Amino acid sequence: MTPTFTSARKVGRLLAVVAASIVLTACAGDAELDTLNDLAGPEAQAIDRFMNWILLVSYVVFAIVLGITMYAWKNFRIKTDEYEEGDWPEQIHGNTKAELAWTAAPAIILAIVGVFTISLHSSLNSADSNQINVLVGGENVSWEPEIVVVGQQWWWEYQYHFGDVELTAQRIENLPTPDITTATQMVIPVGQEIELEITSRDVIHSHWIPSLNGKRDAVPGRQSAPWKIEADRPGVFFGQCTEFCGLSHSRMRMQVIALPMEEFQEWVTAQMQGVPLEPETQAYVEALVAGEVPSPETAEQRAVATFRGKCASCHLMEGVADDLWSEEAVADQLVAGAAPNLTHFSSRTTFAGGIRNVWDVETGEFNQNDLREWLANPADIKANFTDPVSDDDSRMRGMPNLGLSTQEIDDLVALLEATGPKPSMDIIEQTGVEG
Amino acid sequence: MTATETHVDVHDEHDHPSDSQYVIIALILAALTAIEILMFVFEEDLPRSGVKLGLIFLMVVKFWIVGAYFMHLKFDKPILWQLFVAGLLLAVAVYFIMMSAFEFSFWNDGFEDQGLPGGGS
Amino acid sequence: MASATVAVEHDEDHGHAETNTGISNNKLAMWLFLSSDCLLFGALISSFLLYRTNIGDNNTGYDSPFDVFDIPFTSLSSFVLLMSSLTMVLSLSAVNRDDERAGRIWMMTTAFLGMVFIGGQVFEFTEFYQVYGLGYSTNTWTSAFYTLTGFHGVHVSVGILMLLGTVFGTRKSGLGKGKSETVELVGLYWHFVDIVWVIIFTVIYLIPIG
Amino acid sequence: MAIVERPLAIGAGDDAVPVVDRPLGDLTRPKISGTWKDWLSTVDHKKIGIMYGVAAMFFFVIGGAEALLIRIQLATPNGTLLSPEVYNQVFTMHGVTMIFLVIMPLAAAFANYLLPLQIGARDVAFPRMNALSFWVFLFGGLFLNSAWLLGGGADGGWFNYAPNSSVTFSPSHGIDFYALGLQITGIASLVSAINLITTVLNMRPKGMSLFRMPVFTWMNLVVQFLLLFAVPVISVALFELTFDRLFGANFFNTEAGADPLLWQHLFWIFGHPEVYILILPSFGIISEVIPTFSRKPIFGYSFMVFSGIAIGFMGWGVWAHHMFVSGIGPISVAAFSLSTMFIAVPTGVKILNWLATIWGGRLRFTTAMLFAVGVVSMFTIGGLSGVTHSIAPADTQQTDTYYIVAHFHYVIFGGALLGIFSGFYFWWPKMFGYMLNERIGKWNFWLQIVGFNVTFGPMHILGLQGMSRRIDTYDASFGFEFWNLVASIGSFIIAAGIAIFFWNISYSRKQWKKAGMPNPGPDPWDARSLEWMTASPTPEHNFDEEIVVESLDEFWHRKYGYDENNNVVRIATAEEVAQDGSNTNVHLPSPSYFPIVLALGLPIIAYGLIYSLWLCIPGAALLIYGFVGWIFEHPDDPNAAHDHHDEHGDGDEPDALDAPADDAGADDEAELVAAGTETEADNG
Ligand code: HEA
Ligand code: HEA
Ligand code: CUA
Ligand SMILES: [Cu+2]
Repeated sequence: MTPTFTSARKVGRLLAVVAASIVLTACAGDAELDTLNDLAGPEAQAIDRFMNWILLVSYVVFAIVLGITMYAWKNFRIKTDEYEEGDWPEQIHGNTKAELAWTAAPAIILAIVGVFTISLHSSLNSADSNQINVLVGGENVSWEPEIVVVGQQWWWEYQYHFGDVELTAQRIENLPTPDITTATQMVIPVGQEIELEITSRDVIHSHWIPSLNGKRDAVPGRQSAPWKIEADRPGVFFGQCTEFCGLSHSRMRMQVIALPMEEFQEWVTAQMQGVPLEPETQAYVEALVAGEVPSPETAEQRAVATFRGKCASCHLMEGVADDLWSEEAVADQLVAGAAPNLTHFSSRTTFAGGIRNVWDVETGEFNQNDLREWLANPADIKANFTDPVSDDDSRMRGMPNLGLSTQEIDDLVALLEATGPKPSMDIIEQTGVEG
Repeated sequence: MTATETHVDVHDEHDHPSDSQYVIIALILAALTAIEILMFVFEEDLPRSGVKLGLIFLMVVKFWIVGAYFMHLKFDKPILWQLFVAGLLLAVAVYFIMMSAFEFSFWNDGFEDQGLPGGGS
Repeated sequence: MASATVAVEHDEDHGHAETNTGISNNKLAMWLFLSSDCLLFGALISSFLLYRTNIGDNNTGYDSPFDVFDIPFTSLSSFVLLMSSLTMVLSLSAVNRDDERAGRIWMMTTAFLGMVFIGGQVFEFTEFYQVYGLGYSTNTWTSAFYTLTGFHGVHVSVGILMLLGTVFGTRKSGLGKGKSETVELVGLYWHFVDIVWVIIFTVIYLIPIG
Repeated sequence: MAIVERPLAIGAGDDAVPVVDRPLGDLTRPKISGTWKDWLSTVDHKKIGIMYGVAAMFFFVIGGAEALLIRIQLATPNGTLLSPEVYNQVFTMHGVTMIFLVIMPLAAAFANYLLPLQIGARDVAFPRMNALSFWVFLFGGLFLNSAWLLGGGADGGWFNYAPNSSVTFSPSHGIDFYALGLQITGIASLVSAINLITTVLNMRPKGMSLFRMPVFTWMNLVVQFLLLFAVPVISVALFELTFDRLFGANFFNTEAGADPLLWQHLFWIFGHPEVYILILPSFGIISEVIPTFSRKPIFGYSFMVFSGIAIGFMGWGVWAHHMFVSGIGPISVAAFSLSTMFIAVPTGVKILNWLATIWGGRLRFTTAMLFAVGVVSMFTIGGLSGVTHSIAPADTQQTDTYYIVAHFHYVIFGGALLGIFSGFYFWWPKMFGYMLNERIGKWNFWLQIVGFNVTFGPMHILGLQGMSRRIDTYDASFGFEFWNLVASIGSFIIAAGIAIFFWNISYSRKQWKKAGMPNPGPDPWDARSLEWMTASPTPEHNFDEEIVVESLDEFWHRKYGYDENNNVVRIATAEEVAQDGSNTNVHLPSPSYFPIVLALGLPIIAYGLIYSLWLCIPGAALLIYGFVGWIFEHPDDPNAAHDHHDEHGDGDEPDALDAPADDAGADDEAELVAAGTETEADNG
């Protein structure tokens, strides 16, 4: 056996190992953001199928380049340290035919690739006009599924406008009040193509649910061509903000929950309702709104008082502090001008930009610990920027430490748990995050 | 032909316009400017695109006159002309594409009504 | 294999070694710089065009830049700048003739016309600020406008300094034929600044919006 | 400073000549002192090239240390070494440092050192401006990094998208340092581009037509044109950013209705040509190395040249491929997707021509050759992943993931940096007069290439598994931990490889001293181009006499000819052909302090803009002082010029006012004129 043969075999073995490990990991199914496996969106699948062809072409081209190099290494290499006087190969200066050939070959390959690229590109950028019927507040509304996606530091808001609302090319501040506003989790019906109107309230973010479709930037002051997603099966699909957006960019995550149509309808119905407060709390709220100052008696009343005092200038919780909340009020507090709508907080399963569980994945209990930690000091869980922007601009970027007492935190945790409705255990398990 | 064989004298004075020719060129430039301003004044009475194209045309002509005569590009070594035009054309092309990208960024013209960037002009 | 030694001839008039292109290093460098500057002004002009219609933001009360432009005035200063190119070229022509006196006079005239132009720009800026309340940070339009015209103004000012520097710096050594290249280079720069204004004047002041 | 010593020019009789102090006084004409001080005032393109290299390697260690911090942080899920705040600064400064302060200046180092030599010139067209470029670059780089000591570096990512770069979202001064620092280094690049283009176009000796220039020279010429046109674009972007941040302009203020995509367009119009600015010098280097160690001429010389020009040209029409998901609209996306793909064609021509060059050659795998061949295959991987990005629909899945990080490290590390290392090993004897140890060199190579693949190979997988870039941690549930650990291990293998390189430098030098400093001779590799036709290390005046060029690969053709069977036969040895560097009758441009003084003004002004406008006054004063001094200082010291044979033949007493006395406008354009009479360096 010649030495060169062994070294060639070594190289071969090495390559085999590398190839094997690539294949192995490509099959690892536990990667929640994987763009190669378990894709649920027709768009993502189309991209993946195309990518497979492209990768194949790339492997072939690389194999040719490496092959020629290896062959030359094996056959044309001199073994001595120095050249021997007079040992010269034929001096070839070039060959026009060869040049033309290897100019034309890649050009032709790329032209073919280009044709398929454009066709895939236009199919990804064209929307079909499917209509579905949703029951909204007892009324049957025909809805061309369309969701407004708003990024801000460092969480996502999803707005549902049912009925015939013109959303395209509207700036976020010009949109009417949505029927449903939720945060961090987007719920969609299965098998429907959903148009996403993606924009931002502060810096550029990027919305990405890998197993459904590619990403699209959320650019403030701009809303471009809609981007669509579709899930071909029920399930939970993870996402991550992918445009660098400052301090907690890595902790700006989101999930899409795809539900069969009936469950989606149930979800819509539940979201259209207010917070299920106890009757005496409701009375208490009414009194407060009327301008009286009754003192809170129950825990829930105390929680309402705290919420109105400390949270309501940013967060909306319908039926609790609507009178205190206004877009202008939030804009005075926060650079982004929005904080998550908490009306149905506990109907969601993650919070803090999708990095903590609302419900314990194992026990199904309300995850009080994390919520307490968050309320005590949000920055412990997710890096924030709660100093005022500057001397003459006191707005903040993120949720500040409100200096809540233990009692206040307990009360608020209970109130938040009551917001409901609690999602199914199945969803809780599937959406569970580490953290 | 190798580059070193192209030794030609740096200047060839005779090709330059004379002073009186310079004055005439300047008068032409002044006249063109006057036409521009007239076009602006009577903008309302003329077709919009005609005004735009006309102004751009006059601009290019003025540019060319100053470049060719005052900056001697017409009489100098072609390489100077080539170098300058390289930068100029590159700038025009690149920024034209960039501005078009702003125009094309929306499906419909909804933004125009709102006076947003990219919708204008 | 001895390599040949070549005596390098010198062009006495210009004091330069011969170059491959037949163009002196300085002149070539100046042209390279000018072609690079095209990209600079291109970027500034495009930035302005992007915000061209945004003058109405921040409640200034104007819908269109043409509400604030004083076209007759700007036309006049454009004309002044255009004519300064003529005086510049006459100066070069005089220097080439070894007519030092005329060279200096024309050059000073050029500098003077440049200063008139700058004066006009200062007047326009003050007008915008004081009469119309358009400050640098008022809206995107003002930022883009002041930046673009400001950059041009800085170029003109540098040109004026170059002109004055040449006039006064050569008091001892004279401004004769031997300085013809210096004058030519200053002139190239000056004409370039002029043609940039040709573009700015048309694109910003004259071409109608919409 | 009254030391009377010989100026730079190497005179025949070495009597000390009294030097009259210049009327300007404080800064007398610097004299050769034989100490480190010479480096401050040198205008020698070779010394400047070496300084570029040293400075860049210094920044490389900084940028590399930042990379290692990133890798330690990401080695395991939920890393806690760096806080998110610090992490953001670290990766931003890593990217900025590596691109602007490492690869670009390393390329400038080679360009400065080699361009004049390869075309057979005495120096660059404007030696003092060359020194200015270097000092401006160095001070700009130090200024940029000084942010670490003054409240933290920039934290917006290297492309620093608006509006995240505004004061509202990044209130620390980091981004001010970024904007002003890059502005300063941009000035350096622009000045140097003008200088080098003029040099190549104007200063070739007889017979050296453009198509007899080595491919390295050609590639660098293309690069300088790219810089010439790309730098002003980012300058405008940075000006706008600076004005926004410091003076309340609204270019990127979305609350005032600005469009954040303006920044992206301007940045990438610069940014994409920039990536070819990074890679083409390296393509040039390996185009010199591969033929030498294959004993064949470069295959398809003219195709090599034209494909390089084509890459440079096409590079201007593809920038929006960085913005496929920014919402620039489907039409633009389609157009840019197609235009991007076709850059693979001229690049492929290059790859295949290198392969054709080694085909049938006599390959000698020296370290330089190993690195060069490494570039061919590693760059291909990066180029091919680039093509997968250019497919816009696919890029919506890939962009801003580690798949992109893998792409650009493969092209930059596997292409640009490996090529530069190839250049180090190849030209080291020419630059320093001793050879780097080959055995250690091979260790260097193998560690680097293995470490590189172990580090960045897995990033392809990570990216396709969905790992976003610029995240300071990730959860274990994402399945990223295995490959991240592998990548982190790999990065330390790279570090070991590079440490070995540094060790090789000092080890080889010691060996060489111990062995009584045998000179490697003018031509240790049996190479082909003119720089090998003079002594090693290159004498100060480069060539004793002008070389008249008759063909491409002139030096090789002087050594070898063909017999009747078309076999190569030696007709002369390198020593016979090469010049020995003994000509002492060469007049060289004299050193000057003004470039460094002028350059020093810039960072001071920049600090002033950030902290207190008052500080701008001393900064501007220094600038003006340097400027005026520059103008009044004749580029050639008259006292040096006249005590021996004067090659100018024009015996004119240089008058200080000879140079056009434009004023202290302190703008680049004025400097061009100021450099007025600096042309005499070329009459070798
Ligand atoms: C040295 C630097 C360098 C070089 C040379 C390249 C070369 C190329 N790059 Fe790369 N690129 C970067 C540096 C570089 N890039 C950087 C730094 C970024 C990221 C910036 C950031 O976001 O931070 C980036 C990002 C980047 C993107 C954006 C990705 C994204 O953010 O979404 C794209 C998209 O199209 C792209 C494409 C290409 C292409 C098509 C080439 C081509 O030039 C490659 C051509 C070469 C080959 C194809 C191989 C050889 C060819 C053959 C053997 C012929 C046969 C081939 C075929 C038939 C296909 N690059
Ligand atoms: C010229 C370009 C260049 C080079 C050479 C490198 C080199 C390296 N880069 Fe690069 N990198 C970029 C350009 C470059 N990078 C850019 C532009 C970005 C994007 C930034 C952004 O997103 O804004 C980036 C981002 C980037 C990331 C992604 C960060 C993120 O998105 O969160 C990572 C992660 O692993 C990384 C790793 C590395 C490593 C391990 C090396 C190694 O190859 C480094 C090896 C070098 C050394 C290790 C130094 C020398 C070693 C010694 C002298 C030994 C002794 C010294 C010590 C041990 C201190 N880089
Ligand atoms: Cu939001 Cu990244
Ligand atoms: Cu690019």
